[in-house]
Amino acid sequence: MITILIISLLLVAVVPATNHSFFIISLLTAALIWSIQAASWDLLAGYTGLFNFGHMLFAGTAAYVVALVEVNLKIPRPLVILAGFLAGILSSLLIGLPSLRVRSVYFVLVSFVVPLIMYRITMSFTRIFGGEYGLSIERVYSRESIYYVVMVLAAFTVIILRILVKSRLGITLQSIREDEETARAVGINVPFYKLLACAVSAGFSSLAGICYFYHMSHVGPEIFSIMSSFNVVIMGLTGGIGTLFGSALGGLGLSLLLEFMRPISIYRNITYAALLVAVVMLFPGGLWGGLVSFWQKTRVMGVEESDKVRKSE
Amino acid sequence: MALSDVSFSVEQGEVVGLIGPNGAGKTTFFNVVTGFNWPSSGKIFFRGKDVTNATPNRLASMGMVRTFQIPRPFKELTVSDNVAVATLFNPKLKISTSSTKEFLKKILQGLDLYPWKDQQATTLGYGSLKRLELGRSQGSSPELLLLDEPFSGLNASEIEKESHILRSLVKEGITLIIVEHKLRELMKIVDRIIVLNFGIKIADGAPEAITKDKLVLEAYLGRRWGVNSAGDKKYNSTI
Amino acid sequence: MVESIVVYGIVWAALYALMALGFSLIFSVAKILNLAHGMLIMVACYVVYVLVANLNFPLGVSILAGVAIIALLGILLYAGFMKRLRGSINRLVLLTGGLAMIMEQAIIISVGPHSKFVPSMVKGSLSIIGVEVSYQQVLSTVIAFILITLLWLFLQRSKSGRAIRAVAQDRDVAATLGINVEKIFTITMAISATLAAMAGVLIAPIQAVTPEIGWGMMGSAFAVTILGGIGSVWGMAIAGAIIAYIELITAFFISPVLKEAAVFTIMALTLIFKPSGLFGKGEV
Amino acid sequence: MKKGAKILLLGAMICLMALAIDFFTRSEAAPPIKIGVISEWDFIGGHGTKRAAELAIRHINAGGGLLGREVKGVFYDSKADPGEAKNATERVLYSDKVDVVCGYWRSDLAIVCQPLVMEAKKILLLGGSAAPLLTKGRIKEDYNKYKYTFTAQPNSLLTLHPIDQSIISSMKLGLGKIALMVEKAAWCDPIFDVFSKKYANKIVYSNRFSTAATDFSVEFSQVKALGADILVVLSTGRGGIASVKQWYDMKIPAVYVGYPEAAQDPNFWEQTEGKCDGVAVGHIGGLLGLSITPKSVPYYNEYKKVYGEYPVAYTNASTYDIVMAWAQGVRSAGTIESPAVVKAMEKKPFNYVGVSGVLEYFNEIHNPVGGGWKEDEAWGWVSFQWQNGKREIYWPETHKTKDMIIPDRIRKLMTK
Repeated sequence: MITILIISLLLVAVVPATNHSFFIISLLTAALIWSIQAASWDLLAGYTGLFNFGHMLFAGTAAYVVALVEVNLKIPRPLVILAGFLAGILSSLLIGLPSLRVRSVYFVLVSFVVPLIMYRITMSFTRIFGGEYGLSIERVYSRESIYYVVMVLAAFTVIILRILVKSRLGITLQSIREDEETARAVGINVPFYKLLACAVSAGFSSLAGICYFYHMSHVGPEIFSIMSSFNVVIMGLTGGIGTLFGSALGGLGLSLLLEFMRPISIYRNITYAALLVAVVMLFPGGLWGGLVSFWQKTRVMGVEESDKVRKSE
Repeated sequence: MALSDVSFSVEQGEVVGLIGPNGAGKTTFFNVVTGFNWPSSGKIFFRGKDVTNATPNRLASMGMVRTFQIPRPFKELTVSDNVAVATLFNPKLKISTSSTKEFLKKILQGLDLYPWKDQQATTLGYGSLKRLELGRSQGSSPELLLLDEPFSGLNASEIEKESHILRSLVKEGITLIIVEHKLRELMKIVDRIIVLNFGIKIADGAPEAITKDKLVLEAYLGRRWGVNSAGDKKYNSTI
Repeated sequence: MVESIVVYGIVWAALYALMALGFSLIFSVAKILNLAHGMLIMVACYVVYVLVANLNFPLGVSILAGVAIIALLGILLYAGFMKRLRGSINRLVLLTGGLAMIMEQAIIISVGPHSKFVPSMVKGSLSIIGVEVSYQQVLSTVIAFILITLLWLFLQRSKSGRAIRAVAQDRDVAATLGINVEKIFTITMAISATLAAMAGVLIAPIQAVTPEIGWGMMGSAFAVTILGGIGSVWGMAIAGAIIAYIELITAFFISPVLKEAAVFTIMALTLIFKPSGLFGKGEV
Repeated sequence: MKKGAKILLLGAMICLMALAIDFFTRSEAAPPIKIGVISEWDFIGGHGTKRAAELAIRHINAGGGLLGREVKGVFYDSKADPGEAKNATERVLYSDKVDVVCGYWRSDLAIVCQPLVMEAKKILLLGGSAAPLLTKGRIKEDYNKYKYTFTAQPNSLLTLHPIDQSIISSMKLGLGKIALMVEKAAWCDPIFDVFSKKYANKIVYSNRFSTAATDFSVEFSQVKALGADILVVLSTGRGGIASVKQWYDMKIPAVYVGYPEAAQDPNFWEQTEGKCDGVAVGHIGGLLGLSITPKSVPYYNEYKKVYGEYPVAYTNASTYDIVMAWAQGVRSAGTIESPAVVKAMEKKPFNYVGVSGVLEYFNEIHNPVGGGWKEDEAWGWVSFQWQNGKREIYWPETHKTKDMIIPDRIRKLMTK
């Protein structure tokens, strides 16, 4: 909690420190948006056990709805944002309902496919969605204001999710992740809670998506592409799955790293891919997860000792 | 394994043992009653309500709870959380944390798991896991508790602990239906035994009566008894 | 009109099935969702291209060489990377995805993004029930079907084929029967890669090859596998046919634009209502 | 709080990283004039933009640089992703402090990044993106904001013209039943509408196909069944080569014209193994190895010498020309101050001799005009037809090398 505040303060400090360099500001804005995506993804993957490979579906839907309204109708912006937000939550059904029927690798497949359908639709119906041009508007908010909003949203997201997973909801979701049968045996309404988790995750994700739209003043089919959803997973997993902080930091760190690697030009993408492979191979729980599991291991060892003692009695 | 003809009723506060050779349909019976499988025909009544097609979570909230033969704890969760999950969905508890905490504490102490309440379930020994399984079922303060082989895989001392706990449950007025192979231990707690074979109820009565019942003896005990006593000898020798 | 739908349906059915077979094989046996499969197809095309165009090998030799190289690459990827992560599905997906990106970038850096081609093995065309088809398409189709049959025979009759099926059914039981599971996985990967390479050299003459084509090919393999369900060779072939005909019929009756959307929708529906696929034996 | 401390550490690291990026990449606008070149390296178009910009910069420096200063290129990959492009653009603008931004082949990226460059009041040299919105739309609406945008590539509405020429010429050959197959892409929509209206009574078949399509068997057999003899295809996607091969294999008795972008490739003849004989497509004339201007052939050959292959995508010419044109503008303005350069480039006559043609002036929406092309025509663009292995220009008259013909193969099919 405190630490988030401190991080936020540091992030605030960045702005004057770089005397309002637009480059740094929008870079961090994008990075923070990604970190929100990663964190909200973690609620599904890390806590509910739904390893969602189509996470940007939520953000994309929200962004497109907001864009469509902005372009076509003249209604007060809060309503626009609300519309996008609700649309995003609604879209969570596209992932949630399948998750009730299919598990493990089959769920992975579904979550892959759904955004691709949206991609095709946005590409094909050019009159409505602008096809490959996407939908764009003139900038409505200054870079700084968006940056601060996103920063608050990011802190808010991590804190709220943190509270949620510590609450009864958190335990419930984790017990579903661990063993659905037993979860039902102790009286958990599994379908309801799965859908709820999807909706919550989608909620934060779509808020981030809406911010992304105003940050870019544009949304295009790319948001539904395999790569963008894949990126969220990469960030979440690199940071550390099942540890909201970790995934969020993963999102932040990787986006910055990617920008940092720009000078190596043509070798940038391949290096990024190689890094991904390395992390997946070497750190099952991600970098942050690595730290956490290290602490737990130390704790568990002590525990096993006492366990032995107890048995011998 | 199909159930063809099994019909009996259990009174409040009764302790019923359900026995039968492997594949007699005991587990199937459990699954059907607790709503994990739904019966093709026949009806299930609980407290006068027809619950034939109710989902497990609804039954649990009504007070009909089961355990699994092999303990299935939520591995990543702590011991107390494992029970807490159940209490969360226990309609009889209002979500005033203090009372819930008390309730939790009572259960864990009853199982003497309290000292390890903050450990991950995975770090417990098998005996403790069995008790945790019981504890989780108590978490939803059940009225009817269906226990799937509570004694299996336990050594004599652990069995003692377990049956002691069961007795205390009985004192609380909870109705028990127990599937068990270890007849010796079973006899000590049940006041009635039902024998299944090939999905058919072949006997139903007081323990002593059952042990004398011809049908049962040839269908089941005849073979089983020896093995079991041999097993006991083995246990004795180990202690 | 209808004739052409029928004829071209067969052609694409064969090619789709071939694209999917390797993918589904490794998926069903080792539970590896190999996102790099399409890239293997793509790399095969580029290897053949380089051998033919830059080193002026004869076509036949280059194709054999290409297939061999890809098979080796497959084994390498398995032994080097996938082996270590087997069992954790999600991380495998990420891993293979990363490997796919690496392959794509490697080709872009070394050869460039321009579209390359594999010369067709036979020239000219013939008319089947009034539909003009090039010999290349006929040849590709025939070879594809031969390969499918061979694979089926291999899995049904041969010793290692039976072993592969056993492992696919239940790894542990297979192991207790004295089957060297590791060896089987490696063999399977080699076969899978070989099929990918063959798909590449058979499709390349019909289409152009660009580095990003791998993703598209993977998509097709994806669709067919999901529809057909894992663990059935002929299921694959039939699913390939279904996909092909869905595309053609959508193109004819509704609109060519919605081809992909139609296929994706079918995929999603299959996954939701019959996750194990139409002919799948694996349960969810 | 141990954990907290660690998190704190990480947070601090991230901020440091951000600062470090800023620090490492920040540099005062020093003697060399900097051009930020942002394009999609993994795609033929963006790849061409990058190479052409490299060559242009090389030539400028070979000619003693600009205003006695060396010109330096800063090359970034946009990964064909708007977000990436935005980051790259703001990086060149605010930390590399470039004097001019160049690039963007994909229109969505240009649409996102144009306003950023305009806000910074820097010149934007569009490498290949031809979305009308960028010029016809934005410059017209808000001239003062967007006047810094220049391009040597006519907007996609104007590229309709060379395509239309291919239809007109085939009609001159006595053909008259049009089958119109247009890729489902935003840039095609207006063209599709125009053609559907203009040739309403001539079109016997028309549809839109997806950019990912690789099989056209159904469409073509419909074309054949309906007896169309002019097959007009607009395709920038993977479909190009596949469609031409299928058109040949299925013995479609119609001339293949329009805009199958793949057919611009100098290796297209080999790629299709001669099946593309008779295919007509629009392209920038300067990249055909024909002498459109004195610069065309030397550029064509030098490109081969430097990169080992002949230029493929039109961006190879449009990017080179716009950068060189900008250089000429800077020279005549005597400064790199954007407003002055804009004035200099808007001066009529501007008379820049480029690879694609002579650019007499930029019109009010900064589309290039001149060298025999009228205002409503696609400057620098020609229509050529593949005739036994060679690319023969049949339009415009001024650069004509051969007439458009119906290849004997197709003639036979038609008479059959």
